[in-house]
Amino acid sequence: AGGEPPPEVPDGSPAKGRLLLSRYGCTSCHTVPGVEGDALVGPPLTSFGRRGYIAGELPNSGPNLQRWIRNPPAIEPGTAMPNLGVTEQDARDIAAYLFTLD
Amino acid sequence: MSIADAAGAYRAAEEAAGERVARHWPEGHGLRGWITTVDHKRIGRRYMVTAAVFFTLAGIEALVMRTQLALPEGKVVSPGVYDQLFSLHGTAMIFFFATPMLFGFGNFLLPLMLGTRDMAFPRFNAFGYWVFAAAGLFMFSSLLFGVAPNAGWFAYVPLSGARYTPDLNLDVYSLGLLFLGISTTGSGINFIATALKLRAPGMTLSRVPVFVWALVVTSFMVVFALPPLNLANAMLFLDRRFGTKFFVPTGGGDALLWQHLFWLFGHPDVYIIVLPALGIVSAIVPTFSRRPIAAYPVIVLATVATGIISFGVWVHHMFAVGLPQLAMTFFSAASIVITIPAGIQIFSWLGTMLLGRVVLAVPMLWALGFILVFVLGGVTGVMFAIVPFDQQSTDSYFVVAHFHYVLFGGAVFPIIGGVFYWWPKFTGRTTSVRAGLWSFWLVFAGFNLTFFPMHIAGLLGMPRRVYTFAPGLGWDAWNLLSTAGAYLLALGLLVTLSTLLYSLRRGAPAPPDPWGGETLEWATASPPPTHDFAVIPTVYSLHPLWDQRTLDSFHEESRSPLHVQADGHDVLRTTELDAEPQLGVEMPEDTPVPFVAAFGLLIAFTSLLLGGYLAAIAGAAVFGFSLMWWLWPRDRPGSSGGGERRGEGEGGGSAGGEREETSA
Amino acid sequence: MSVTRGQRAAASKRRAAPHRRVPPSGRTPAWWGMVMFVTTEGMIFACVLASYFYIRFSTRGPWPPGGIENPELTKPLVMTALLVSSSGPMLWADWAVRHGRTGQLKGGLALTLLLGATFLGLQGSEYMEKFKKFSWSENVYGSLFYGITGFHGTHVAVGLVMILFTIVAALRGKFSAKRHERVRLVAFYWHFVDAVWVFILFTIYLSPKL
Amino acid sequence: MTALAHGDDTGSWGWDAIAVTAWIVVAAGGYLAGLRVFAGRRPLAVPAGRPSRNVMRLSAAGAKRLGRWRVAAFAAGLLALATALLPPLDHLAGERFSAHMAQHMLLMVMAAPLLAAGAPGLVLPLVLPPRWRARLAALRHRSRTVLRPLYFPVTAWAVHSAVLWIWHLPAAYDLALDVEPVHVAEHACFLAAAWLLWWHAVTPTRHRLCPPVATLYLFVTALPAAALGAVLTLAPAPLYPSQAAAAAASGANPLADQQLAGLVMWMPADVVYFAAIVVFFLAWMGTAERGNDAMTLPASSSEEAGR
Amino acid sequence: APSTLSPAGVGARRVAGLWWLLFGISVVVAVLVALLLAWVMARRTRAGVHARTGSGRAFVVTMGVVLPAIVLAFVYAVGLRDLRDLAVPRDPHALVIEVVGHQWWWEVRYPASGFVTANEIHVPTGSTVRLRLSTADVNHSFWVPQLAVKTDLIAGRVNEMWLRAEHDGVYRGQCAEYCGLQHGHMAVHVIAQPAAEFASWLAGQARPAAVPAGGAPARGLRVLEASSCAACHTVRGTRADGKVGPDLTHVGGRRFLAAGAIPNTPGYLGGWISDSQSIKPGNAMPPQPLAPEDLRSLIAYLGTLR
Repeated sequence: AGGEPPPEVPDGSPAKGRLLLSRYGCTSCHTVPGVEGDALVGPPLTSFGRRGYIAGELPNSGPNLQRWIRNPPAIEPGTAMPNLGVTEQDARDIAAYLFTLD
Repeated sequence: MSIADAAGAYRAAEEAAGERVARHWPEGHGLRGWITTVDHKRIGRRYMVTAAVFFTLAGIEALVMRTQLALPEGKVVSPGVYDQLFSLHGTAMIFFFATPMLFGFGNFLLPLMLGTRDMAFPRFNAFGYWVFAAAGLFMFSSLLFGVAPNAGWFAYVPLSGARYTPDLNLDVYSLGLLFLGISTTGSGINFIATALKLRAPGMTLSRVPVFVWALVVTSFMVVFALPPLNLANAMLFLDRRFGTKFFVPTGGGDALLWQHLFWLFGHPDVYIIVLPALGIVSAIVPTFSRRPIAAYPVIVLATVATGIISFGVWVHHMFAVGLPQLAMTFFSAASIVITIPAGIQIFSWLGTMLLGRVVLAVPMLWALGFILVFVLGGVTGVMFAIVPFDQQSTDSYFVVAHFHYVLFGGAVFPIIGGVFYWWPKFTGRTTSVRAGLWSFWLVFAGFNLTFFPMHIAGLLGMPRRVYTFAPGLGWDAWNLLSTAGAYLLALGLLVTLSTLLYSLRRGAPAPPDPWGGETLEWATASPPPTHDFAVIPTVYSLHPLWDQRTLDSFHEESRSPLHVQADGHDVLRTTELDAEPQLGVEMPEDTPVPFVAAFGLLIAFTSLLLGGYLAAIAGAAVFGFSLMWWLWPRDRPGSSGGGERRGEGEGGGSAGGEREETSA
Repeated sequence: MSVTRGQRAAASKRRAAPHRRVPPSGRTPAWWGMVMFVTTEGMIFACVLASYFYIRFSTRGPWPPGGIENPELTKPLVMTALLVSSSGPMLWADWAVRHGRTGQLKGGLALTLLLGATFLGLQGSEYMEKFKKFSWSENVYGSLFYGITGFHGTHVAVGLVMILFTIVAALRGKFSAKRHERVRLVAFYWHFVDAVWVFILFTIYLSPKL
Repeated sequence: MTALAHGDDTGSWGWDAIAVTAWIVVAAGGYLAGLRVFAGRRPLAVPAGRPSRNVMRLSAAGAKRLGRWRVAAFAAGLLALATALLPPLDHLAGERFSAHMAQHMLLMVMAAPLLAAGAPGLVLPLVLPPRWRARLAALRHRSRTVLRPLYFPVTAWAVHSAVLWIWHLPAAYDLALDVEPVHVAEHACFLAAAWLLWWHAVTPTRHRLCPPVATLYLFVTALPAAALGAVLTLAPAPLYPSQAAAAAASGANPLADQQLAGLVMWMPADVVYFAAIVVFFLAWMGTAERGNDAMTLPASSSEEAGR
Repeated sequence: APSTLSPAGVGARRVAGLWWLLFGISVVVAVLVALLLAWVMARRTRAGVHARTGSGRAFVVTMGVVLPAIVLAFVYAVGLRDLRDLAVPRDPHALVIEVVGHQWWWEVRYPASGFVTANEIHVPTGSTVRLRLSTADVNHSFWVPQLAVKTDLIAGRVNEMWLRAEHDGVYRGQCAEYCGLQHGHMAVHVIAQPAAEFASWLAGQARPAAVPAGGAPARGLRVLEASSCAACHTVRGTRADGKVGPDLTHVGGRRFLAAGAIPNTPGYLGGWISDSQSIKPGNAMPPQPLAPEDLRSLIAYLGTLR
């Protein structure tokens, strides 16, 4: 995955986001292209940059994605995705990486 | 008439007696000839080709394994498949490649080196091949059904018991090895009988080529070492299938008993593999050093001693299982002692070369590469013999590095060198020197690049038999190097293979003796005719073809019926120790019975595997009845009377020189 | 069993005149084949008996374990007498065929066959008794008992088939004073099976009492 | 026959030790006397007219004829016998399993081969008066059919293995420890079986096995012996109650003592067998290089053939 | 890296020294042979060279028997000394830890303190610890390369070994005997701590699990007791008393989950509970279909178990 941030998240670092995906354990539920793991608990995050909605709830934009990553139950109370305590900067980097997937 | 060289000897003998003898040694053609042949040369070549196929398959398995291990957290194969891959790779390389390949060399070369016309039991020889092929089919086809052995090549209980591996995987393992054991034991017995009874007159035991000594010692080791393995596998099968408790601790059995029985076989087995390979080196080095091997009695003694000591070191594979320290000191000492025969052989070759005039032909390059690589593998073996170091490094990649250095370096290098050396004899063609050089250097580089980093990975704490590893433990780079090396090695082997195949199609025809060798096989055509020797020479020394008396005997003995044996499909029998000629023995003709018997066994083992015990009994019955058909005493034409087979020296004696019946 | 120095000395004397031909003597390849085959079989028996002792000496508590009582001796001793004595007629048959007496050859073989078959029958009846007390999946002692005696019984059965084969061939007049190698090899195998039984008797039946 | 017994607990030289010494002295004397006769079979070139009565010189001549190393071997064998059966080791053997096994090993792989190499069967009968010797020969001739199995190496191997294993079963072993005559019988069995075994390998008569066969023979002998050693070494608990009690009483760890004993059974025997194999083999192979003189090395110009 | 060449324990240090000795000897032998080979290739292949017919026996016996025998006798003696020094010490006061291997995780018991944990072994730095090794199923092997040589866990037997860490630190080890599908994911971590820290750790582990006050963790505790977790896992102080899987009483305080397969973060924990089979295929814990809300509260609860 590339070095420069995608337009949706101009100040995030995709390279760092890729590492963070495995550090927070996202890959234990999601299959993420470019990161090890093939779990299917949550939806696969393939081609995420071209998705319309996040979790069927929010329009897929940079800020929305960061909100979702930082606290999913706040957006969709019944979701199985837990609040993983992702910091603001980390959420930005993760979102940046996810938007490079298309 | 004085004969100048081996080619002259061959020509003189053919002129004198070729036609008379060839009449009785017809060659079978077509499919029928292919199935019924008992010619040791065809069977030997067949062994080698089949073993090479298994080598390729097992090597491709290794490539898949290396690809999986190239990067951390690899996802090329699932853990279940990886386990089957490394288990089948080890099992196949040890049992279905190394031993049969070297037995193929033995089959082809033993009668030629001894100056006779066939193995002692030609039909048994064919049977051994068919059993080997069937067992290989049995074992490898399991991979297609996903039930290949998956508990490693030594299949420790309880993991290999029915409780932890309920599927057929280990039934395939135990039955496949029992099946193969029939072939290996049979070949060993055949080599022993041949080497004891069918040597050319005058070839006393102290004039036997080192390669033959190696093969005979190996055969004795097979006879003594295979029983523990067969027993262990039979017990494992009974435990798994019929609920016996040999290895089940809760039933009073002992999980370590398996390890003792397996390694009581397993350690002698690694020398069963390496001794014939060292024998090949002992055949190549003198030829290209232009002098006899240095310290022949000592190297023969070293071979015998290796065989004997190897039965006393098995516990060095079990230094970490918690045995009494005293026992470990003993096995440590024995493992150290066994390096001395190895050192003797190394320095015997080095001495030969230092005193000789070395010709760096392609086979010699492989021998030189072998010496370096084998010493590197040997010294790590000596490290393991020191108990504390072994306890630290056992079951790590350091062990994997050791045994690939001694197995690939110690067995495959000589095998490839031997193929290049005897290729003219096997096929009647010569190989390209430049391609041979490419092949050697590619394999040499690829080999070291593959297996040297494994030492380091092992020292860095990487255990073996892991299907993947976590990043960041310092193992990534070494594994990547190994994988790159494995591909380079595969490329080198591909070049080797294509060199040989090209030679088979386009190579120049080979003379009888392209290298100026010292042993009798070079005094035959390339490839030898069905009867090998038209005149059986008399041997006066260790290096018959460098000895004027033996060269002359090819011509002189052509008047002696004893040495020509032209009255039938006969070979000459001599005494065990001093090779005094005794009498002619009639050899069996081509027959399909070995094929049928092996097929019956295949049915029996497959049915046992699948639980069809009635069909298994039926298969065993096919085997039994074909054996009876085989062994039924037949009156051969000419054996009822008038079969006097003695030299011109004596008239009628009371102890008549009748022909002998052969039993196998 | 082996070549002694006497023959060697004679041979070295003969070597002085390289072209003198000697009458045939010594062993045949088939003899060596049978010897090596018997060696490897003997090695299997050695390993299985060693496994028995290994298990026995590493078992804590009584042996046989699990409340199985010591094997009683009367029937095994009768079986031993039968099997060991069956080597006698076999020797007789071997001697007879070497002297061209094929009638006695058949008699000796038939007697051996009878004794061996009786042995197997007794072993079967012993199994029937034992099986009421313990099976091979009971514990490791059961596995060893049935495993070892069964393995030997299989060898006896194979030996009987070989003898039967030889009898049929003898009835067809295949053997004579000059052609009898198969008889000698079968006899060799049979003596081996007998000798192994003595070791098994000692291991399975006697050693628990020692 | 208490000659082969262990010493009692008094620690002094008891009657048994004296008896052992006496037997050894008698054997040595008989052997020397036999050597004298052995030398006398062929008239020696003595200085003219001076019949010598020098016993030692005649014995030395006999030794030369028999082979000096054989005489030395017999002497060493008697020494090994003495070491095994006389107090320092004999006392320790009562307490330590390992010492007891050392005693057995001395008997079986030191004393037996050395004594057998001394060929006393050839030498000792010469001491007897000629009439007795003739009677002995006649007896041996008459019993030859009965004794023939003794000349099969297989017999020696089977007897040796059986003796070794039977005496090491717990009941038999403890019985030997408790009852002195049984113990003597045990040692006699060991010595006799091993003697018969080695006789095949080292006898000067025509029955000696040729070296390749002897190699195989010693190898198959080593297997059951090593297996017994392995079983003892690897057993997880003491096997012999009274031996363990004695060891514990003397302050040793019974299990460690048993492991050491197993090793003592295992290793020295294997070393001796292996050394014997090497010696036989080299002596036999020494003749191998005689053929090298008549060799024409391949011409140096065959370099082209090589490349 | 868990390297045998950066030892941090007494046993491993001895063996590392032994390795350098063996390595030196091996280099000498290999270089000697390589030099002889080079000599042959350089000097014995020229045009003017003639083969000589001597037997060469003296050379072979000297180089192949005499010199190696001397070197090997020396090496053997050194090895014996190290072997004797590495024997299990008979120190009655040493801390005894029982390690039970399972497919594919380590059960760790502190008999003196009477608690059970998993996959992480805490030891006091500088003092000798005896490990009593046994297995619940197949053979495994306990190997922490930086601390001590490995010892196998053999079915039906109990083996002993000892280790003494010289410095504080976390030392990774791994099962070194092939034990089935997930043999590659059977790591163990030994954590060497100063004695005081170790004592407080012991005390903390001996306590039962804390009861959460309310909120998501309290609900998580109810989920744990009501669902199948309780059938396999023990959490001391709750109704969960299963014996199939690792003890979870203080799982929140561990560094890794599932024998080193994944880090112990809420994300990984959630993924592990939902579908451990995609993380460690073939392990004995089945996927747990839980309601989303239950899963989240369970993660929260397990996170509080420190």
